[in-house]
Amino acid sequence: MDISELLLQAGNLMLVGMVSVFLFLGLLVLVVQSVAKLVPADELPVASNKPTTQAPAAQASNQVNPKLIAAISTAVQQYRNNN
Amino acid sequence: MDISELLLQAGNLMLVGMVSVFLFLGLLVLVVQSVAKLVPADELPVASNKPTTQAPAAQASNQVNPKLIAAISTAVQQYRNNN
Amino acid sequence: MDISELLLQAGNLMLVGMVSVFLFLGLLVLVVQSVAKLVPADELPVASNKPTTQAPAAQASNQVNPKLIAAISTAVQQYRNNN
Amino acid sequence: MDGLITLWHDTGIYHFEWKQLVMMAVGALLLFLAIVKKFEPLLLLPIGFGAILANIPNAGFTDPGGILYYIYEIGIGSTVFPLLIFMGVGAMTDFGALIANPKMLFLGAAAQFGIFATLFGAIALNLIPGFEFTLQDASAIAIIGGADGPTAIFLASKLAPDLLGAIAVAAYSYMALVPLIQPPIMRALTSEKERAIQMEQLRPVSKAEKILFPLLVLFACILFLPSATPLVGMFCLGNLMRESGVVDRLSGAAQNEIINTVTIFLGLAVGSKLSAEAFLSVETLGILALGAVAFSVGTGSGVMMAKVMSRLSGGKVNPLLGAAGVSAVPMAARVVNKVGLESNPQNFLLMHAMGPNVAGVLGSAVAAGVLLALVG
Amino acid sequence: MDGLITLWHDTGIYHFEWKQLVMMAVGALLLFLAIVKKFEPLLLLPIGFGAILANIPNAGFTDPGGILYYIYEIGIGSTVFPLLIFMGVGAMTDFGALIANPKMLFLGAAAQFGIFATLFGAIALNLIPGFEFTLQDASAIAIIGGADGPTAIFLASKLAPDLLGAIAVAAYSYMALVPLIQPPIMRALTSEKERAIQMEQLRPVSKAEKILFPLLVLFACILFLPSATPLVGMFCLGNLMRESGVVDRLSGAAQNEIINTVTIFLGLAVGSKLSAEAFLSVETLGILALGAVAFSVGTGSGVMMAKVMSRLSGGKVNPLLGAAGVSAVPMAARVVNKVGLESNPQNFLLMHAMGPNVAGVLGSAVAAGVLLALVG
Amino acid sequence: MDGLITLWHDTGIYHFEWKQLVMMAVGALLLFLAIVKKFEPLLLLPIGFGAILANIPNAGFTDPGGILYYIYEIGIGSTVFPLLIFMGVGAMTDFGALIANPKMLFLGAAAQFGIFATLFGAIALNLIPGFEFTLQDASAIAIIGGADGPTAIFLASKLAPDLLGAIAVAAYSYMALVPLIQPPIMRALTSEKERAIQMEQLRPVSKAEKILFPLLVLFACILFLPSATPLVGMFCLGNLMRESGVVDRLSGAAQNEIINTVTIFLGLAVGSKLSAEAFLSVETLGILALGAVAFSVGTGSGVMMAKVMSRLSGGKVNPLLGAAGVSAVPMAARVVNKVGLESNPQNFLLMHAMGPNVAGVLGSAVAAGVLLALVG
Ligand code: NA
Ligand code: NA
Ligand code: NA
Repeated sequence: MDISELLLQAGNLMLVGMVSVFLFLGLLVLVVQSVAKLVPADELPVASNKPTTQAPAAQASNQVNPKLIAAISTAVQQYRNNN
Repeated sequence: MDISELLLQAGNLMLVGMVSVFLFLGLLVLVVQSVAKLVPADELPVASNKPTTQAPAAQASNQVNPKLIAAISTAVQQYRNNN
Repeated sequence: MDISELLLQAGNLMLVGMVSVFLFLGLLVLVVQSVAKLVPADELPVASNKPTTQAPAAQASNQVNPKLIAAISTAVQQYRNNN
Repeated sequence: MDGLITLWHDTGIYHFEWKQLVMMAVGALLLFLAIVKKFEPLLLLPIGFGAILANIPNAGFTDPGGILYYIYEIGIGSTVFPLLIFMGVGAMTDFGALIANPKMLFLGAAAQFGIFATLFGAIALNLIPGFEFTLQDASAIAIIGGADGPTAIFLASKLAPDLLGAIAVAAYSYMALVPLIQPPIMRALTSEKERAIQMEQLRPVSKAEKILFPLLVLFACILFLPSATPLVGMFCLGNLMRESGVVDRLSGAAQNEIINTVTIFLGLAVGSKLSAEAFLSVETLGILALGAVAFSVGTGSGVMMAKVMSRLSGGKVNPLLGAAGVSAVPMAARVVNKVGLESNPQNFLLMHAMGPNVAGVLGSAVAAGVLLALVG
Repeated sequence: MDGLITLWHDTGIYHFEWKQLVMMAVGALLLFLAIVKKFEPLLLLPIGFGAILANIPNAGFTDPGGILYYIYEIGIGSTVFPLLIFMGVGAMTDFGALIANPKMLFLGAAAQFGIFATLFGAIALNLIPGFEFTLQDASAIAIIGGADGPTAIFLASKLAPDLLGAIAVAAYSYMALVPLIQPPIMRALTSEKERAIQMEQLRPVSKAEKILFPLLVLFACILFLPSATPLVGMFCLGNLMRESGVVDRLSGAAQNEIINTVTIFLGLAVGSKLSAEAFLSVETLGILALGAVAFSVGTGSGVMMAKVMSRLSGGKVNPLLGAAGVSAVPMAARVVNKVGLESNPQNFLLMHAMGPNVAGVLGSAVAAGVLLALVG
Repeated sequence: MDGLITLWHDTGIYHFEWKQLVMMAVGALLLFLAIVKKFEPLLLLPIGFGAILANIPNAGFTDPGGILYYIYEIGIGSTVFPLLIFMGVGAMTDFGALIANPKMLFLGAAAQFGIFATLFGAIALNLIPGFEFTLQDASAIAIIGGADGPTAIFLASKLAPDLLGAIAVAAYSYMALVPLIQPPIMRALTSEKERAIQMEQLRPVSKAEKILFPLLVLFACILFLPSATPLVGMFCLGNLMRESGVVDRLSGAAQNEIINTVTIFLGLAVGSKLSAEAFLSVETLGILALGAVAFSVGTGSGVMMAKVMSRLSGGKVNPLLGAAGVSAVPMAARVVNKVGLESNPQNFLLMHAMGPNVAGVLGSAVAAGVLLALVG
């Protein structure tokens, strides 16, 4: 296959690929928006702006007595040794 | 193989199967009873009426300061993140 | 292969093996000594006389309130049940 | 834009056949039962998801080279996965209540009548045109009455791999339905007075007894029923690791990382057997019907045996305990406790029901061994 | 002392060829980047170590019977390892930010232009003598622009196994370099005022929406792009286990023991493909160059799309968010947050950038599916 | 009731041969040693259990299709399991004490004389009728003197798979017996005054030294002894993951889930090689006798080397440290500490003994590499 033929195919792939990706993710936009309308909200909604569950842990750790943490690490260590 | 032959075999299996299961588990009854007689009891016996080890944990949790639990979950979380 | 031939080979293996092991580990002695000279020490050096990380945990456990340990085991248990 | 046409010819929409859609709906139904109804979610969620993946046209999950193909062949074709699950269940099981009151083993034996009656029923179904169950098929179906998932998957993979998907789904679904299936049968077969019987407190069990128990079970199995030793052996290994107290690292691994990991893959592999050809047949309806029979008969025969033992002991055994003999650990024991409390608010049967409950696990492993030896 | 001579003839020193030494140096460089520079150490440490082991003369790590041979064939030859990683990533991903603001999916789509532009570029490189990339090779190289390791390894193992080592190394290296590659492009394409745009707070997302999301993504994929279902399906399985809340044991296993164990072996297996014959070629230089292009073009196209969306929305979208569309989770989102804070110290974009960030993961899985369907 | 007769013909009782009973008794003995005597329970419990399962007549555990067959072929036939254990041991090993006092490596070297003397002894046993050890057999037996389980299993699986069961059992049993075997030899070869020698405190070791150590060991091994790189490489990978501090997830997986899971399967697989044909032979008696010789000679040669170093250093080295050179980590180091305390209650040798102890692990891996290169 000569190079111009390949380039043509690559260009075609680029076009088809980007169209497919946009169509697919665009479809998902519609789907998610529809679901948001159809599904009732939680009574105690899950806050959407927590990316990870680690955040509260990290926060809490600032308030905790270091001696307590030491005691806990000991316990965790013991726990781990038993497992 | 015609159906009446199969039914006969199934009936036979039922009989043999139930006899075997009763003989085998009945044998285990005798074995366990003998062991109970032969083996000395523990000095501090393991209480047999604890189905799971979670029970005492669940009990204990009622006595525990919630702030402490929060601190501990933090520690466990940190511990887990490091593992 | 007759036995005296085998014994000769075994003797040869013994010699070659011990020479190799000593040369190899001896080389490592030189390498480690050189590294010690070339690499700067840590500002807060890691104490080399701790064989395992369990030691400090074991020590610390003597200073810890048993009630606290109970509370922690509870928390760890809960944590584990959730995982 | 030939590419878009190629993509279109590749889409699911272009290739779907209605049977695959139905199977995906079955998968979605299993997800619904798992997530919303909380029916045995640890198994039904991966099974349902696996069923959906396996029925995607043109995706090749179950063709050689596909991930579900590998998982099935390596894990279930070899019977390794159900045996590892059994090892983990052994490591999680406390036989204390059974050792304290070993006669409860008879309840675990009686409840296996559900298995053998269903075997007979499956063969009898052949009288209806459209059903052609062999003895192997009937045995694999009957084991649903053992109310024990890994045992059912192990036996089905050996005797009737084509029915494995339907059998596993039926087994786990009915285990989840135990709180609905059992109470009416229990109430019908017992009197109010019987249900109110309180049991004596269980004696303490020594560590040595707990360590010896798995070894003696294995030994009896070696002597009298070698065909059950794969199941019973792995179960006893797990239990010995637990009770010996010297290999907590290994016991922990069996109860956690190994069983969790294997559960995901086992579920996906079972789901991969929910193909339209195998599942959308009249036989599946038969399997579902027979599974319900199996649970009901097992419950009933367990309760009847417990009534006999209650008479013989002069009223010291609560007949409800017989229902726990089907296993379905710990669901059946909880059901016994709940029904018992209805008749007598002081009647805490949970600990007593753990005895027949774990006896039922041994009972169905023994029944599986008998079936393997005679029709395998 | 013939033995010592035999040993000498067996030593690495006696057998070394310079190419193997160079490849070991490459392995050592990867270890340096992983340990000292902290470039994606979870992958680059085992990859670097695997590269060293694979190039030891006379040790046979990658010959049949060697441990790296088994790990590669079982884990990557079967595509099982990247799919398990994807399941774990799914179990660790929170789609909340994306569900709250689904238009961010367009940013995840736009950033995939990096992939397709690079595909064209790879074919164009054939104009230079020495390069002979097929469409398969070019597609596997282009997926580096997806900024997603397991997707790149999955596609490369299917389309161009010989290039897998170089492609995986390039993908992880550039992912680690995101904080260096992206900011200049982001600053060049946006004005100070645009970068200072603050976003509205995201709405709360219900549990039901989070559970339905992976199922709907899978369903769309089944209907329109079955070739992407291995990747998307395993990802959605992981996410469903996470969000369903009923199988925390399994979700924990996917996020911890399974992904950690597989990561070690995946890294070693990728490293085992860094053999001198495959890596020391002009093609590797081309791959590294194209990878840099891919990341840059992807960042740029994401930002341009975000500028369009910013205009259309009347300035409610900060164009920096587009850069997060390349995925490289969570690095790219952090970069967006950092660059945003430079222009406006009150401007916390991290949560908003998680939307396009996870959209980018879906986007590159979709792109991989398209490439598999059209050139696979 | 033909069925009952079929079942009877299927029972263990009907099929037992006395040799299988003897092997089950051996398995039970190993369980006893593991559980009651706490001899290396992590290995001896699964080995003993595996030995029992493997010798059940008619159960087929070790036939193709049986679970022990798969576990052995996949895990030990491929040498993958011992190498993964070695990776985990590497991740659990702290080389700090050895880096602080590298001359201790000579003790780890000297103790390997136990291996090579035993090799000679095994060949000499051929003078007795009934023994016909090849050089391969003798090498695999001799490695018992390395006092390192995974090294012994690795070498035996390569050189003498038929002897693997006996060799592994001997290796782990004697490691558990170290507190009985070593002290008399240590006391016989040292004077009270020597045993009372106190050592200087060890210098602090920097993080960089600890990270470089596994890399330099691997590098030396690549240059001079490629045949040892599978063992040494996986060990150094584990240690590098530990010390680098950037991949704690992976290091944790290697030290926990991977090593625990593999230990269960490795033990079962070793046990599956305890078949009557292979184990009930005069050769097994020879292996057990040679193993005791190996440990004793290794201990003695380590102590003698330490006496030489003590003289050369002007009495700064306690000769007891030489006994730790056989490895058997950390048992041998504890024995040194205990014997040292008997002569001088202020003499804490534990930390100092960790140096030769971990040096012994390297030493026996090196010896294994030499044997593989020369007789493999
Ligand atoms: Na049962
Ligand atoms: Na992407
Ligand atoms: Na050693």
